[in-house]
Amino acid sequence: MREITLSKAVNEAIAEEMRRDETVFVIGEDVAEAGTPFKVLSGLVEEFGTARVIDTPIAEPGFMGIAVGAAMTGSRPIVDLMFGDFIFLIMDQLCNQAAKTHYMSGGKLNVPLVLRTNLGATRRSAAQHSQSLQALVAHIPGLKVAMPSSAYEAKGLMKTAIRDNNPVVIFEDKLMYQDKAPVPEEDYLIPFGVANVKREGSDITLIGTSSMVQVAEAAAEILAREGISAEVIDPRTIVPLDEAALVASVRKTSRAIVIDEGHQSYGVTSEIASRLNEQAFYHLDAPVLRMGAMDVPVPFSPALEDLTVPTPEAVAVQARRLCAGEMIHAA
Amino acid sequence: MREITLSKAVNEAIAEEMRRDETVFVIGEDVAEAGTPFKVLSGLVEEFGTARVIDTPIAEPGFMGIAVGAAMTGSRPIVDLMFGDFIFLIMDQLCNQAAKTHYMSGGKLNVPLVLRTNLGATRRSAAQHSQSLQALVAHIPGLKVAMPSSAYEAKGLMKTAIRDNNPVVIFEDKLMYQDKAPVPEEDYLIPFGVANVKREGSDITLIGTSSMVQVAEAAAEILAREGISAEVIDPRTIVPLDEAALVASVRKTSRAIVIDEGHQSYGVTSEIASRLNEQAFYHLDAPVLRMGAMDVPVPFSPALEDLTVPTPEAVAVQARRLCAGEMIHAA
Amino acid sequence: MADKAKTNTEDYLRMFSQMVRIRSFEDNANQLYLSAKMPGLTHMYSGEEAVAVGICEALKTTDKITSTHRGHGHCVAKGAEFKQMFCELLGKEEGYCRGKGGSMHIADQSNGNLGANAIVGGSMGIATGAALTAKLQGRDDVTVCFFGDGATAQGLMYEVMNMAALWRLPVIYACENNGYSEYTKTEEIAAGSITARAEAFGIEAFQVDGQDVLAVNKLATELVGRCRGGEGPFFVELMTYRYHGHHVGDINREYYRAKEEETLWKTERDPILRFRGWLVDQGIASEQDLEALQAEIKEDAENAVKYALEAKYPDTSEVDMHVYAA
Amino acid sequence: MADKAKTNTEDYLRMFSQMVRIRSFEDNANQLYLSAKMPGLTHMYSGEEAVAVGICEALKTTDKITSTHRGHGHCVAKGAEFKQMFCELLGKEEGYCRGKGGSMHIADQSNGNLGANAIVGGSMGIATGAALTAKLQGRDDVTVCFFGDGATAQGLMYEVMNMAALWRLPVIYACENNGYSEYTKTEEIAAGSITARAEAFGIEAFQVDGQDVLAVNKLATELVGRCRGGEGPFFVELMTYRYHGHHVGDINREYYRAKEEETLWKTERDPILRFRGWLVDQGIASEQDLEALQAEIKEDAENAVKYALEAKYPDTSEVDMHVYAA
Ligand SMILES: Cc1ncc(C[n+]2csc(CCOP(=O)(O)OP(=O)(O)O)c2C)c(N)n1
Ligand SMILES: Cc1ncc(C[n+]2csc(CCOP(=O)(O)OP(=O)(O)O)c2C)c(N)n1
Ligand SMILES: [Mg+2]
Ligand SMILES: [Mg+2]
Repeated sequence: MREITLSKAVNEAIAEEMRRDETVFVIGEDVAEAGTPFKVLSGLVEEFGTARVIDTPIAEPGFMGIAVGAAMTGSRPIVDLMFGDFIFLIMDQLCNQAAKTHYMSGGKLNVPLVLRTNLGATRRSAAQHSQSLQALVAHIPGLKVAMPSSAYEAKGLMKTAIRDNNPVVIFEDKLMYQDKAPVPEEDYLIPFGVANVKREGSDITLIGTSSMVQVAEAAAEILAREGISAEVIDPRTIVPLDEAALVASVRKTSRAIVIDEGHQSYGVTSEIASRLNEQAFYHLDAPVLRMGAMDVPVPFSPALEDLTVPTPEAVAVQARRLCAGEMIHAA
Repeated sequence: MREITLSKAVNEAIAEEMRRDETVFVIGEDVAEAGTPFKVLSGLVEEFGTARVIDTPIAEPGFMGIAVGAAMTGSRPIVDLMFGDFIFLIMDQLCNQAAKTHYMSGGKLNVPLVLRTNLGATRRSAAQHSQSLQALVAHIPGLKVAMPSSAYEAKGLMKTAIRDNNPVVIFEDKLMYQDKAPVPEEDYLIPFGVANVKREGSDITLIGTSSMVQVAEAAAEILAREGISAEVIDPRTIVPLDEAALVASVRKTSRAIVIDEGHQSYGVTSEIASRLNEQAFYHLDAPVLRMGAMDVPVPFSPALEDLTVPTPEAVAVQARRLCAGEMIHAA
Repeated sequence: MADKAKTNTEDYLRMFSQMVRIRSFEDNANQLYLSAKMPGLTHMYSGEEAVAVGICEALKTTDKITSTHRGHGHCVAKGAEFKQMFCELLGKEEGYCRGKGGSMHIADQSNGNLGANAIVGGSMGIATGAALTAKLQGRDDVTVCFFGDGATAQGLMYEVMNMAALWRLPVIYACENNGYSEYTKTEEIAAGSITARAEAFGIEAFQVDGQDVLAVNKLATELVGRCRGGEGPFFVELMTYRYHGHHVGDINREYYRAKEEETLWKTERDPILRFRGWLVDQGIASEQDLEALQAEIKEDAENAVKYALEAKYPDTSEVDMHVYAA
Repeated sequence: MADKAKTNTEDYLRMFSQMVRIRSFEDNANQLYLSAKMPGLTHMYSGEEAVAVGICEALKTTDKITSTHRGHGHCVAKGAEFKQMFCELLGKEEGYCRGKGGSMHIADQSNGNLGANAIVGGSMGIATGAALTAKLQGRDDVTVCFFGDGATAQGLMYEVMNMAALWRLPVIYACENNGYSEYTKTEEIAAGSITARAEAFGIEAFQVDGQDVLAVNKLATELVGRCRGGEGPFFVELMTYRYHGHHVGDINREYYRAKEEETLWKTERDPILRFRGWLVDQGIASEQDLEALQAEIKEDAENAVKYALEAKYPDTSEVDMHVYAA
């Protein structure tokens, strides 16, 4: 199969859906001629024109609100939010308006929109351009949350998101835009709420989201060399969450580590670990461990920034402890 | 000891600190003559004048930003946010600015401000005026989060918050404003990060925050009649979290339920349950259970709204199952 | 009164009866609150009827509006029925939103009402987005965004006005300036000039007497027409007054506004009384006709209230339905 | 050039040398990027020096400024040292923020710089709040809020201007209109008139040639004085130009702006060349003096770079330090 970059995969997904459905449009800052600062949308304006690839002023709450209204009236906007950190600016429109409209209207109004944004530190972009804020969005009922871990997922999840009748937030890892993966030429969708077993194993389950799937896979490689067999699972969407698949794996392996690039406390790893602890309790040989980003604003200095994010080595260290039967936090 | 309402307790705390420190001021909508819609601040403007009890236009991001700048330059603002649901509007100023400034400046700039707001459903106020959004704020490093469960805590935590050199968010339960509790006349502070054992017990630990402390206590009463001894703990602040006290209790009782009025998924209960599972794993007889609000926007209809929030009866049901040794979610 | 825009008897009488319907609706809603039969609080539109009616009578069913916490007037004026509205206010299954929205979220998509909003200023983006859809899809729909003077303090308004102006969207920003936001006078929260703010973005702005339904309707008809012709957006400041407190529970309000002021507006500037006088003066209808019409509407409202009080609540199984659309 | 505000040789030469210091700083920062010695990206202030210097020379050390992603110029102009600045850009412990902030968050509280901000428009509230502290505490500090033309699209600006106007706060909103926000021309993102937007809130607004340091300084001196006298707030739109791309990595930019345009600004309107010419014409300094001054500054900058390159990174133990203040 041909290999394309994650950036190209997103671009293709959007272009295909725009061809298929003329109510789909893109809105955001520098999305047209510039094709976004990450160049993910290059070429779209040439094909679809400025009426459907709409450059906005730097007014995130404003264009998010406009997208909500457009979605309520028969459009399918794809909102481009340049950095995931700017989610803080649009929370009201996203969480009080988009997320609740269908419910508040008793099912009469729909808000079919996609918010595409990104996550990920270690780009030396400091505290306001490096956050991974998926936990905040996942907490709000009415929103779906997708976290593609490769070009393949990026395309399939984006197409599903565009066709979904709800607000969907997609977090792309900005460090992965140039990473290539095999992506079919033909049309395909990845259903929401279906986890993907990236690697089978029997001793421990490593659950990673987005950028952390690679980390989990690299950790599994390290562990394999030591005779530890790690199963790696990518939930692909955290809302809905494929609880059944995750629980089944952990019931099999009896041990798990959940890895996500958001801050650890009150984060994504807490929810997944809680569900595993609840539902696989009697099968667990050790507590489910969580590895999120450190609970610090992301520091600029490379000497500090790299310490804040889980690495394959750090995951392997914890996995080894669990597999060795070491008592974690025993009193 | 005299008993006063939670509303009065907050009012006293602010008045006392404003007398003690003239850099403290209050800013928000209808805080002056109107004393807020909940009348919590009545009387302050008469004592301190409109220069220190400042009515603003309906511009939450704006006055939150102004408070951040004032705090950076020698003031100690208390920001009044009329409903907790409006936190979505000020997330950028709170989370990108206030929370990160001290860290980003390498410790040189401080942002000593208090954001007081509220939480709680069942007031028939519907989806945009009933949310309990503490999980969102707790996820962001740099913020402290206090959740008073009675007039006593409301006063002591507020005074500590005002003297703290960091941004502190206080969630008051809007249904509790008229509830009375004994509150000392003399000056007292409640330190952050120190949980309060509201009731000792040996069979199960019920951890409740804010409004859910009452629910946990009522559940404990029900259970006591059945011979089940429940320990009830109020963490009082969720950041910092008194992990040691919670873990110690659960190691003693071997069972726990965590109760919070925010949505359950990706919520406060997930974090607390995860920490307990990690740190008391070898002492647990059953998985730590979580009881948050349902993962639905808060419905208006009384027939639906009341279903969304944990009740003493519902907590008792789960506690009974745990104590009876029933297998929870066993495959 | 201003020159007429609506030009035949039927139109005049519909405008009159729509205003009376709003007043009757609110009187009953207030009564429901006072007799503790309504869950929660609600914000009365009484006094401002000429605004909603004058504007909505210039719109087609397919045109859209967005509304506010003080939204019953907009909802009625855009064509909603009493029964479904009272059911919604009482949290009943037959309500426009199956009881899930309540007063502050009442929406009626069948008549183009995209919903009330409990976030002040929260619908400004939505209205602008509805106008964007119309423009992109080549429909001639116009969207009217209703909001209060207090909402002009929200930054969102300036963000979306900028885009509406740049993209020439068919949206009319209708600022209902009733002199107060909650317990605060407008002049204490709004610096400079509200219309000048819109003009600074290159948007034509107007101020109009919001108690004169004909003046409002005439201006609205003109602007809606210009919007359909691609000349939008526009901004209108409608000078009006709310008769009740900020919400039904705001009873003692002398500390922020004088009784005399309320009396003045109610007696000298009431939009229904003024229009009624004009209709009689012009020989369009007789006092008796109008009395009868008013009595009929009153009865309709009372019947709807009775119906709603007896209607059933949504089944508990509804609680987690409609979180996600299929 | 405009009439002078600063009136003696020492002042003129300081303004000149501050502009040259900014240019030198940026040339070195750009070099650090091109030679892959700097972590991340950075936004060059070159071309806009007269804005920061003209304004900051009207301020005292105790006055405050807030700055932007394009903030090195403001930082230098408000009194910062090269060494700590380069250390910050390289993430070193001796940086103004111990390496934790970097270019986009550089702050220098010792000189009243409350910090750059990576959220466009993100510091508008902060600046206004600093002015509120001054007013409440009876200090005569003035705060200047620097921001770009692109930031005028953020609603926050209108929210805080409203409050600043209502409360007469000593704050000056300084809009650096360099014709672009990222890859988009200002006219494509700003409807109407930027100064009229401030005026609509009752704020006196001015437009000034941002390439003329004397004009900027004269206006700033007047407005700062009036602010101290209780007449604030004010709004100033400074017409200027950025020489480099949006950030150091934005090299091929013909698709959004023409080479000729860049050349025109660099050759005909360069603030340093213009001021230099004026200084010589007026006999305030000779060509040689100015050459020598420039050479000296260049050397300073290069030495600071060398120092910063060799300086140490913060210890790993710093990573969770300063999350909370004691
Ligand atoms: C964002 C937000 N802030 C505050 C409130 C509380 N609130 C509800 S209505 C209101 C006053 C609104 O005034 P205005 O816009 O003039 O409308 P009016 O009530 O006069 O019709 C306020 C402050 C809210 N609902 N939303
Ligand atoms: C809220 C927000 N939106 C978008 C960005 C991305 N961004 C960084 S600088 C910039 C352009 C800013 O333009 P302007 O305000 O004119 O400043 P200039 O770069 O021209 O100095 C943009 C869009 C951001 N940092 N913050
Ligand atoms: Mg009003
Ligand atoms: Mg610019």
